[in-house]
Amino acid sequence: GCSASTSSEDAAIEPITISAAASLQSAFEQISEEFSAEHPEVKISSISYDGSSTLATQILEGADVDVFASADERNMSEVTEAGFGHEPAIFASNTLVIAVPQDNPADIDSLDDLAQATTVLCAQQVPCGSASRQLLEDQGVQVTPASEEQNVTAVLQKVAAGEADAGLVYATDVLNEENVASIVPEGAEDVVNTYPITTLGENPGAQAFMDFVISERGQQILAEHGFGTGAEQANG
Amino acid sequence: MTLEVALRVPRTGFDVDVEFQVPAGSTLAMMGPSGSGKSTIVHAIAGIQKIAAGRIELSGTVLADAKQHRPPHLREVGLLGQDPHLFPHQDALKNIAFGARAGGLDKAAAKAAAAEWIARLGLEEIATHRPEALSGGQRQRIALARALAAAPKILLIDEPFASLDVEAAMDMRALVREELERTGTSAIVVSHSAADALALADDLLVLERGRIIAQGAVQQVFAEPANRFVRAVAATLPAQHPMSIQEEQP
Amino acid sequence: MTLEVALRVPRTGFDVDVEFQVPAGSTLAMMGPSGSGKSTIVHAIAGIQKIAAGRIELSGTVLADAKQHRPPHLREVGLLGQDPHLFPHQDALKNIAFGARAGGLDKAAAKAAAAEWIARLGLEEIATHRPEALSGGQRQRIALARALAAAPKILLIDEPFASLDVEAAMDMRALVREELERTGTSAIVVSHSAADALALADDLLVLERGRIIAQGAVQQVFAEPANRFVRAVAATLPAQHPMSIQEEQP
Amino acid sequence: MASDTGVRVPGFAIAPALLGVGLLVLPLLALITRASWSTLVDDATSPQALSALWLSLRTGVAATVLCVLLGVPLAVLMARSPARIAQLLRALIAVPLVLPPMVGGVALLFLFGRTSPIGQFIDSLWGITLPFSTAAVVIAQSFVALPFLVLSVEGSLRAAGAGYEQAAATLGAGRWMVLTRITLPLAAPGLVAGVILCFARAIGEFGATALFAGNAPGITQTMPLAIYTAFNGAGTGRDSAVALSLLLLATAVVVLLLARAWRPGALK
Amino acid sequence: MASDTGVRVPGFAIAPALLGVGLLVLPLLALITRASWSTLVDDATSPQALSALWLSLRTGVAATVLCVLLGVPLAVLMARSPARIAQLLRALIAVPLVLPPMVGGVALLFLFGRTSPIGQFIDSLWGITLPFSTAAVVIAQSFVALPFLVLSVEGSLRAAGAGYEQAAATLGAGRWMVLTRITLPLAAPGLVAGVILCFARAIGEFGATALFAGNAPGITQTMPLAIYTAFNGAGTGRDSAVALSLLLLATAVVVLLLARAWRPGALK
Ligand SMILES: Nc1ncnc2c1ncn2[C@@H]1O[C@H](COP(=O)(O)OP(=O)(O)OP(=O)(O)O)[C@@H](O)[C@H]1O
Ligand SMILES: Nc1ncnc2c1ncn2[C@@H]1O[C@H](COP(=O)(O)OP(=O)(O)OP(=O)(O)O)[C@@H](O)[C@H]1O
Ligand code: MOO
Ligand SMILES: [Mg+2]
Ligand SMILES: [Mg+2]
Repeated sequence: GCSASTSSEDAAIEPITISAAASLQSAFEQISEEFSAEHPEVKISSISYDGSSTLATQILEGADVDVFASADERNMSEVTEAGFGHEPAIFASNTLVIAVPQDNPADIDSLDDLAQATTVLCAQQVPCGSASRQLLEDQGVQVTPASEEQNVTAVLQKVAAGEADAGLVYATDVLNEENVASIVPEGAEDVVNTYPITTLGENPGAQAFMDFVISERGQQILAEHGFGTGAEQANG
Repeated sequence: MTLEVALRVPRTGFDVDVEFQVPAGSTLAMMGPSGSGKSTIVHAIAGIQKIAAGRIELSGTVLADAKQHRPPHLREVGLLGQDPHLFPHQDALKNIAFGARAGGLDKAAAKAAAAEWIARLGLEEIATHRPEALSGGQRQRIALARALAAAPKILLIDEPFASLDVEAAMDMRALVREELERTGTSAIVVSHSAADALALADDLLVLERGRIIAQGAVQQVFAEPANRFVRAVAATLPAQHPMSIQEEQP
Repeated sequence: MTLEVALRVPRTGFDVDVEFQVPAGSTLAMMGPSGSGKSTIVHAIAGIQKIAAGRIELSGTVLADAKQHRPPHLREVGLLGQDPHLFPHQDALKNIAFGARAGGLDKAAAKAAAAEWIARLGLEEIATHRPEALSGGQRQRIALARALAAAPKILLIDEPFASLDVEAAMDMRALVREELERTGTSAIVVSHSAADALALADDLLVLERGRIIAQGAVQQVFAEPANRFVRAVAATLPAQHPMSIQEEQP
Repeated sequence: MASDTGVRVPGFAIAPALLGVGLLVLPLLALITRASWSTLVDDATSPQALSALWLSLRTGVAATVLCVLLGVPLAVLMARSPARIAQLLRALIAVPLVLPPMVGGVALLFLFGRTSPIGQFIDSLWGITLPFSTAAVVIAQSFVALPFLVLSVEGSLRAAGAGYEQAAATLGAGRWMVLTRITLPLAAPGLVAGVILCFARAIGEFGATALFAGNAPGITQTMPLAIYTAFNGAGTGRDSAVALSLLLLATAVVVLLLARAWRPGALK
Repeated sequence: MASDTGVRVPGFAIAPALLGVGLLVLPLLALITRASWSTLVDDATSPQALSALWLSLRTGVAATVLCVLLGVPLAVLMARSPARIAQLLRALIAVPLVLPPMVGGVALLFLFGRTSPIGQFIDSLWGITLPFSTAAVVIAQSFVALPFLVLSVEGSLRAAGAGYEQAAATLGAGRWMVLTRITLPLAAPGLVAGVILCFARAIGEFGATALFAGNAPGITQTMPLAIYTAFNGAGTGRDSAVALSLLLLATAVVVLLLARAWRPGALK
């Protein structure tokens, strides 16, 4: 039951464009595929994946976007506060893991080990960075990162290349990474990053897409890609 | 097309400061020690040297004075500079064709004219050489043809035969003379050679440190040398004088 | 320092193919119509033109043959080319100083030598002019001083007086002669002027389309002209002959 | 002077020159050795890769043409300006180079976005918005590539000097004839260098395009954006990013070698 | 020829030239008008901003020096090579330009990373690892900036031609003297252009640095990295990104104008 809002199925619906945070890429590829199968009347003209901050700036400067899925609430609220978009809904969540090179040369198995090793973190300003600080603080671990990377991808790359002994990234990021092993640290479940989604404008196709993402099937796909489901967060 | 020149151009140590005329259809030879200001004067007339004072007029049109400076390509004055500046990216033929086109011919006519000039110079062999693969004298002759092909109203040639051997210089003098007469073009010939002056010019003007120190009909200036320099030049005239007449039937 | 030359260089239409010697301390004049191969020969000796066959030897050291090509700066041969190629980013003084340094002087000595040369040329006024602000004749004299300042074992000068007036040419001939004698340097002088040959050279070599058509003591070659060209050149000699003796007391 | 015995390169120049080549080429070799050969061909010939490549080529050429049209006149102007003005212009033109491209993209958005006067003007005139269109890609690429063209053409024009232009003018040649037949052919080496730099920079452009034009496949997703997108995807995405990079490299080499054909046959 | 009446620029060149300047300058003006003036000074003078600026200047200068040391010999080599080889070298050298810098950074990691043979060799020799060090920043900047230097110097060397070098050699000047006293001064305009391009590209470099050197404040966080970091943070981060960008721009303009002082007083 996910087509509740697609009321005007006969009328030709404008194709929709979607801006989604880069970390959603693999999940959204599958979601859009199934969505298109289910809603042949809604054509997805493009999905742009980029940093949430970039996408927000583009929307503020006039990008013609129908659906915005952000990786954090700050960028989302910036868009909604500027008068674009409707009430957002939380649709997914993500928690942190310790990423280490496959052979784990520094023998990392808990957050405490990060203090001694060459560790890279996301910069404080980006979502994964602030989450990482939060987690380390919660667990009382002091880490001086060798580098404060711009985004999760950069952290992961440093670990995969063996330059760093460990890094904190999102659980979803390590899923298909063959050169990297992951360790779920203690307290990770308490530091949750939530993903809000909203529609902009009045394109009915956009609402249909958003509905599909929040639907059971949508949540199932997100879970397959390592995300925590968003519904409980939204409710909780 | 009478050219009236009065100009002042400051140079290191002295000013070039002269006043003279070139009557329509006549040729003026200009001599003087190295550094006396000859090139400066022809550059100013051609428009690639500004003048600080004076006025250059061609048949009533002001080409330059202290305030105005008509750009070179609007002056109907052609210059073959002391450095011929053959275009390094064009072969001999194309260099001449450039002159012809700049003088107003269309592409095909310019090409034909260039081929004709090459034939008149007898330089068919090196027609497709770029300047870097030409001998010094060949370069000078191509540049002369390029200047003539542009068909200016006034032709200024600065040491046009300096790199030529005696025979080639004679041929070129004859060629220039023929062209000037055929087209009724006025000219100024800068040269260190008394033979050039005798062969080509009606009048002679002698400079020293920017000033005119002798002026008049060529024969007369040589006959009554105004100073040591003119005497030295006159002394170089070949024994079997006057050359000017011999040269017309080479 | 005897220079032995045998070389072949293919050119459009003909080969330059000559064999001659310049005995130690002597000067050879080279004449010939424009395009006959004079510059080609001096370029080959200086090392900026490869030879297809033959051998160039300086006192037993092979400078070039069909296989080897000793680079110019290791030849002890100095060249003043037909295009003097004064360095455009250096003023007159610095150009000469460059020659002196390249010839082996240290910085201070080169500077002093350059100043001395400027004084000998009487060109103090324009010592700090860059080439673009020099007259044609001034350029040629600076380039000559630069070549002399480099103190080569063999000096090659290609039309070194072509842009000079009669008096300046006389002065420069005297200067070159004095320097060659003082230093015992051998030289080759390429020139279209019979006066140059008489004033400077022991022997004269006349070229036509790459071949030597006359060779011998200067006076003798002129006295028995081998062809029309040599006769024409000889005819340009001034009336009050022989100039060569007059010129030594300018 | 005879030219078949060019002064040879000093021997001591060879070691640093080789080091320089090494610095540029070895990382690429490292990239190639790390490529995942099994999936390389598939990745490089996927419809999305080919559409991105085709878009890159089209926009790269368009941007280069635009840069030549705007940049060559600018370079001529600078080369013939008094030293002081040229100096200022040079600094002004180099400035966009300094800007991280992403900031350049933001600046372009500010300038042409729907909230800006220019954006609104264009909208009212033709009813289009520039950002997020293929035109925006071309503008972003031109913005980052233009300085390279201008500065290297200007350098070359200065080296060629004004003597030949004056000679042409005294023959009666007008300004257009002088420009096209003398000035530009003489500056050909710098023009070639400038066009190469410009084209290469344009098709490598990422940051400004990402912000100003977005990342829509087929419309604004050029190769660098496709590479970035692949790279951000976890796991095998990185392999396909390398594959796409190699495809872009190979294409660039081919284009640059083909460019030989039009190389103006000017000065050696 | 007299030089005080240079052939003037054709009038029709002025419109496109101005358009070109506009394309480069207007976005910057748009950026300035959007700056948040209230926080600008604070943002631009924060200790972190100043430390990033200082690092950028130091690494930018170091990279430029390295590029000159490696690139000038390479340009000389290319300019004096036969056309065919030069052509190939030119394409080879332009290739890194095409690569999105991010991929360049990955390639550098592959080449110099501590798991690579070279990385291990360096480690065993001096016990250092390049990534996360300031040296890595300089290498990344050199990698992206070197092609600009090489290609524009080469263009200018070709335009200057070999006649003056031959004249110097026939006076007895050795190769070093010819290179330093004749060749390079004659190529000065291209050298100036090349150094400007190189320095500007180096201090604007982001992608390769981010991947190869990381983002450690004071060690590898150059201005562009600081700008990105600020930009990636939402909200006021964007304002401070703009503030930092303006700081970088202003600094670049000052450096480029100061560069006048050392400009070799060569050909006009
Ligand atoms: N651009 C310039 N700026 C300043 N002085 C110059 C410039 N060009 C030439 N001069 C000087 O002006 C004087 C006159 O030079 P000009 O070239 O007119 O002499 P010239 O009579 O043609 O000599 P030559 O017979 O040697 O060619 C010379 O002393 C020269 O050094
Ligand atoms: N690089 C070259 N390649 C091919 N041919 C050339 C080259 N340079 C000169 N030539 C040709 O070789 C011939 C001899 O030229 P060279 O310069 O030796 O003549 P020259 O005797 O010095 O003449 P001039 O008195 O005019 O200077 C000329 O026909 C010229 O066109
Ligand atoms: O999807 Mo992001 O760029 O890690 O916020
Ligand atoms: Mg003169
Ligand atoms: Mg010659």
